[in-house]
Amino acid sequence: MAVSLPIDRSLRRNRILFALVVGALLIAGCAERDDGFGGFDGAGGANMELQGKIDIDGSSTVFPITEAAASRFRKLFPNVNINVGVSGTGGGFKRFTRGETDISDASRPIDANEFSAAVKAGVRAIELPIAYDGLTIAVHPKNDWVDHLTIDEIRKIYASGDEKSPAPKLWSEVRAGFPERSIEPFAPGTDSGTFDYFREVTVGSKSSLRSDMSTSEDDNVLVTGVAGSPGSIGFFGAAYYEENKSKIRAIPIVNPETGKAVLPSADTIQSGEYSPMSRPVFIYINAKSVARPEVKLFVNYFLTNAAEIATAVGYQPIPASLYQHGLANFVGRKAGTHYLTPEGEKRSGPLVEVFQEQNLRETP
Amino acid sequence: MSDPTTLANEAAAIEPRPRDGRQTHFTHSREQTSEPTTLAIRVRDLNAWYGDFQALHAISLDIPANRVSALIGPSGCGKSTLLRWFNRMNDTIPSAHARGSVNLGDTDLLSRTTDVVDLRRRIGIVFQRPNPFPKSIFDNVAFGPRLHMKLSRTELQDVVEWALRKAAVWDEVKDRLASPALGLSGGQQQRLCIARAIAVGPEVLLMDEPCSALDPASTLAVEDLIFELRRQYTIVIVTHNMQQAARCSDQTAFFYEGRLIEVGATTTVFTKPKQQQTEDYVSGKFG
Amino acid sequence: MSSADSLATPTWRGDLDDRVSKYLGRSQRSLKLVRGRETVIYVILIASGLFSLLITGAIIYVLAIETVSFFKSDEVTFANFFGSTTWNPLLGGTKSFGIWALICGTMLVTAIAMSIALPLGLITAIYLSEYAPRRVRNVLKPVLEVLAGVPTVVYGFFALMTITPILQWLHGGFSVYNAASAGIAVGILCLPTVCSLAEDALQAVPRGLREGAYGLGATRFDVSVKVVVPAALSGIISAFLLAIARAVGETMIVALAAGSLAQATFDPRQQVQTMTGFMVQMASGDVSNYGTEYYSMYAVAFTLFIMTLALTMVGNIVRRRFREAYE
Amino acid sequence: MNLREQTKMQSPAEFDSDSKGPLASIQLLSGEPRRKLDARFRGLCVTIAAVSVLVLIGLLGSILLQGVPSLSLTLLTGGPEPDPSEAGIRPAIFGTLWVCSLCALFTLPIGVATAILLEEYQPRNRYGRFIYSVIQLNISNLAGVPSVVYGLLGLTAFVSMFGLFGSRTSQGGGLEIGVRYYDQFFSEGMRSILVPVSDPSQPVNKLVNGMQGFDSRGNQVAINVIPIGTPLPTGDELRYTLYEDGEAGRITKKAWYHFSLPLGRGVLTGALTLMLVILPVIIISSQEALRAVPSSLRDGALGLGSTPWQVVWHVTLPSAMPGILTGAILAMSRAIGETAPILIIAGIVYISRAPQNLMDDFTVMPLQIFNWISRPQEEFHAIAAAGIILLLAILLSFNALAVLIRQKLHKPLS
Repeated sequence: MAVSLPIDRSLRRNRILFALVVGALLIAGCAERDDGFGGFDGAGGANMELQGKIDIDGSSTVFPITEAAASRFRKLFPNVNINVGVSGTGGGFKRFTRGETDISDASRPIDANEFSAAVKAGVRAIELPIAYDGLTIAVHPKNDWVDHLTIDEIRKIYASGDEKSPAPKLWSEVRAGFPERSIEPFAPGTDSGTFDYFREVTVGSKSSLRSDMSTSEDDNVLVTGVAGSPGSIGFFGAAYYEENKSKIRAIPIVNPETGKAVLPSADTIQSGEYSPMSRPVFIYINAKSVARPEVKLFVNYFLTNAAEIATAVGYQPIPASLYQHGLANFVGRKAGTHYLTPEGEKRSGPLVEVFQEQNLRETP
Repeated sequence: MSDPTTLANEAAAIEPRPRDGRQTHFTHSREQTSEPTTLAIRVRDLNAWYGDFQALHAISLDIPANRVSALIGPSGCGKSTLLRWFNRMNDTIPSAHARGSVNLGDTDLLSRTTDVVDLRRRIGIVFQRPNPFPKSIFDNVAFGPRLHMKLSRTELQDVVEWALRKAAVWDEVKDRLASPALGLSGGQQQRLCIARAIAVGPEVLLMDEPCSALDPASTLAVEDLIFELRRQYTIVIVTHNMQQAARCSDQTAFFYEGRLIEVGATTTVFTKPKQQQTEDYVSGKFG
Repeated sequence: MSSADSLATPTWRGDLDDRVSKYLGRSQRSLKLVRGRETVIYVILIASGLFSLLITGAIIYVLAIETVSFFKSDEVTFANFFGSTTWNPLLGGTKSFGIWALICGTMLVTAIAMSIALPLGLITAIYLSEYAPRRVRNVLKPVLEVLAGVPTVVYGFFALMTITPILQWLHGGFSVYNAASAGIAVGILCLPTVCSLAEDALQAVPRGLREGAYGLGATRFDVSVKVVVPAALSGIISAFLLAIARAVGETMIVALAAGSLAQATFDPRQQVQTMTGFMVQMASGDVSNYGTEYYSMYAVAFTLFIMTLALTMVGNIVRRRFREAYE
Repeated sequence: MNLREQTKMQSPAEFDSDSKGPLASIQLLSGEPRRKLDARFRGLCVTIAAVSVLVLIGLLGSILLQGVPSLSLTLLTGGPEPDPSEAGIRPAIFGTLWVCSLCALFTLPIGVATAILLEEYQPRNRYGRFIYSVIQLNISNLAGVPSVVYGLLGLTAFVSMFGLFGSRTSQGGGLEIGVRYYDQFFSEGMRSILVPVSDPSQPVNKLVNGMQGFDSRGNQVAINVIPIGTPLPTGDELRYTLYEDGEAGRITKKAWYHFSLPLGRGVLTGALTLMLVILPVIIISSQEALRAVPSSLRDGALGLGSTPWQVVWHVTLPSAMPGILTGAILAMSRAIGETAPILIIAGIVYISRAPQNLMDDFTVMPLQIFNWISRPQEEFHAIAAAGIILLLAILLSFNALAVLIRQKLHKPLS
């Protein structure tokens, strides 16, 4: 199904509208200097007209992007009130599928249960990828023995062992040559998409991760934890690594296909070299809320600036064509997910391949 | 009446006053009213307890109207208990209970259905220690009238002034009615409390050792006041001080260990007691 | 008094008497009205008195209902809950709900806190009550009051930002989240509680006892330690119990500084998770509202509630007995 | 007595051989060791007292050291922005203000009433006495319940109201008071045009040419609808011009007293939850204040024929007021610093605006500080420390106020 004309037009018009907004703000004064009408406030160049409230909740991984977007958007439209909660991807979907929030931050795609809950409650969700997040495996800077890790070694460290091969307590059990220091693993809470994604790429969704590790929904806590002791290792979103480069050290991960050890960076994440440890993050929007001008403008703003915002807070932008595609879906109110087959099976793969028109399983 | 405290005065307060003077005074007063003594409070077979402890045993006593009745006896003899049953102040003590009858006119004072609030308006009480409220002098006296009556501001002022004059404290406080009552001296405070009690127009005035916390000069002033007030009120006074009982009461009842030992005209009880215990007590052999 | 001037004349008496007797003879205010109002007020007062019972009832109801749903789950057994030391509701193939891991963490932090708060608090109380000159009291009392009034989140910050680095500097083995740091902060938090309750108890000892001992030539130390403290012992014990209850229920400090790994360890350098810490983790994670792990929060809360209730109840009963003995 | 036993044990032989009597030969123990012990103990006491002063100095000092550089006007005026240099605590200050004043409004009457019941109204019989002692014990036990448990109670009882009223969405629904609905159109001239909605259940208004609405000033305006593809007008007309596919969204304007069920995570829930936390504190301190009023005052008023309530209202309560107020202020300062229950009911959120009504989302100062502390960036820790300074300043001024009231209003009562 090709992109239909009305959407195209509408899309263009939306962008025109946006250019107008931004233009007005940039050259505040020239464009519609107020005539005492109470429209634009001269001081901040902000539009005081638009009102309303947007409720957002969800993943702590996506939170920095959403927070930055909300913060910037509010500078343009101060009378739009945006509340962003941090309840984890699962917690966010819980509220979203009950219709309590307008937008849900997610560091993984919606799963079958959540999707059917949304369908049941009559919530139509528009799925929009907004950035790449490279999962960073990080250790304490004083840890000088780990130069790279393979997926197998990571699995060894994090998998819940059985009686035959219990989960290692010491680094020396991971690879010969590592010192006899105890391992202190840190991981995001089970509610987070980061956790699910990591589990999937390391031990697979059927197995489980070891239980004797410190978990927190708040990635900041993990960073603080890893930065606190030389024997620790943790994984979390690349953004948190970017912000704390001085305190922790990222470890190159061996790409199973090329055999090369790759550090997470803008290039390696976007090119797919840093595989399999990079993944897209999403926002889901309640289609019912889109009719509200404040939500429409916010999402519009978010998508048109996502690349820049994501970069600013330490994430990698997705290809421009995918932003376009997302915007088209948004403007066309195309609700549904690309990550579930019509049979309800999970679909996975690189973002460019999954996020295709033909893959959309629409909400009835 | 608030003469400067002189040695002479103090001496007078300590020494029993000449019996004759009192006597003539009494006689004079009786002649003035010149009506037969009527009964104010009638106590019959009253037993009272605090928890399991029996404080009063089968008390029967008549309190005459417009007279001063003194209740005397050693500590713990039950005289204060009896007084506090007259206006049901004992209701505030959870363990206190009583059996028997106490009547004020037609009203049964011990009945459950008796309105204690109304009762306490009719039977005022003055306590051992002066207990003015932490308010102004005016507000202290106006407290009762404000609760019970609808009075205009000027009417209220009249009542306050009247009560303060009655309590013989007006001249000392008239210039500072708005100042805190706690600034007054002990004797003034006690007279203020009496004024406060009078201001609601009670029929009976109970006084529980009203002078025991006062210096001799103030005691004298309060005693004079009691004597003055008996024209309008039935007064029941509990006292430790036998001279005080002798000086200002018409009738005296002697209590010992919760029992009423003897009751009679004050002169009789003090000069020709019928019971040995009474004689021992009034002559200072014990107590 | 506006009428004061006109009353200067000698004729006032008759006038005023007449007027006032007229006022006093007037009908009184309606007693019925007063009675009615009195009843209404009494009912309101009783209602607010019963409100506190309602709160307790509501706490028990809420916790019990959810705890029952927790134990109904297939993943949970009583034996596992009360018999295991593996607390692992979120991760792993088999979830394990062994409350002892959390209780152990709680006890470790509490023990560290109490080893600071109890002796220091008691000695400070003895000092304040028996030794301190007025000038010192005037400094020490407000200091303790301020310490007691500092929000717990501030203590958490202090533990994480100041105590932990100092501990790590002293000894390399401390991990960034550790029981000792949280315990020390909780101890500082509880010190004023112990101190003021214990001082109350010491003050309640009659002067006569002290004077008697001094009269026998005892030193201040003899009087305080051999006479006053034994006499106030039950009051002091109740102060200790109440402080322990407070430490057990302390939340923000442990959430910030103790870590999030539930393990049964008695090594204060390790990180531990307390019962309250787990509840904060669950609440800020907003785990889906229907899973067993969500109900486990209520089961933990119920355990915590029972523990603190037992401690405070015993503490309060002892305290009341003690006060009655001297009042 | 102890002394003598010791002596006895030391010299039993001497004791027996003496003929003059048992005491004559006893050598008294030197008082020196006891005096030394006393001196040492005093030294220990002074040291420990000094330590507690040092701890306070250390606590305040370390926070000042970390926080003072970040104290700025931005902290007071800004919201919780992602950029540390713009971050501020204003929404949290207002959140605290709302929650705590509401909390005081609920707690004071109930707390003082309970204290009055327990102190001023004697139980009439054994049954009543039993109930009283249960209430009394219950209150002192409630004071020991961890605040995090009250948070859970608040979560179930207030936020979701046991699920009795469904769930609350941002667009309302169910029982609501103090809310007006509008359909908001956003014109091509970037103006908001509000069309009032009388029945919130009806669908959002469709765009019709000439439809009447209100601009942001409250002036009635007619909406100018133009077909798609038509060039936009210029000048004033642009303000009310929309293309024919323009949409409206339902928004609400809420009065400050806006109320809806279930209560959700709003200000009212926060206040009610904190009420649970500090109610026992206020009851206990009010009881102590009432107990300190000499009973002679009550007797005096009773003796004049006051009803129990008149005694309370005219005599006891005014006399106990300074004590009650002091206790209330200290309880409020506890409420201001309370974090755990608020964390349980509201969670951590980015909230950029002060609460506007009883149901509005909120955050409070200690929660915002907690949020900052749990971030890894040093800058946020510094801001957290600055926030703590602000919070402590507020609390200390509360304490000072309490001390002031205690001193100024505390007159001798008898």
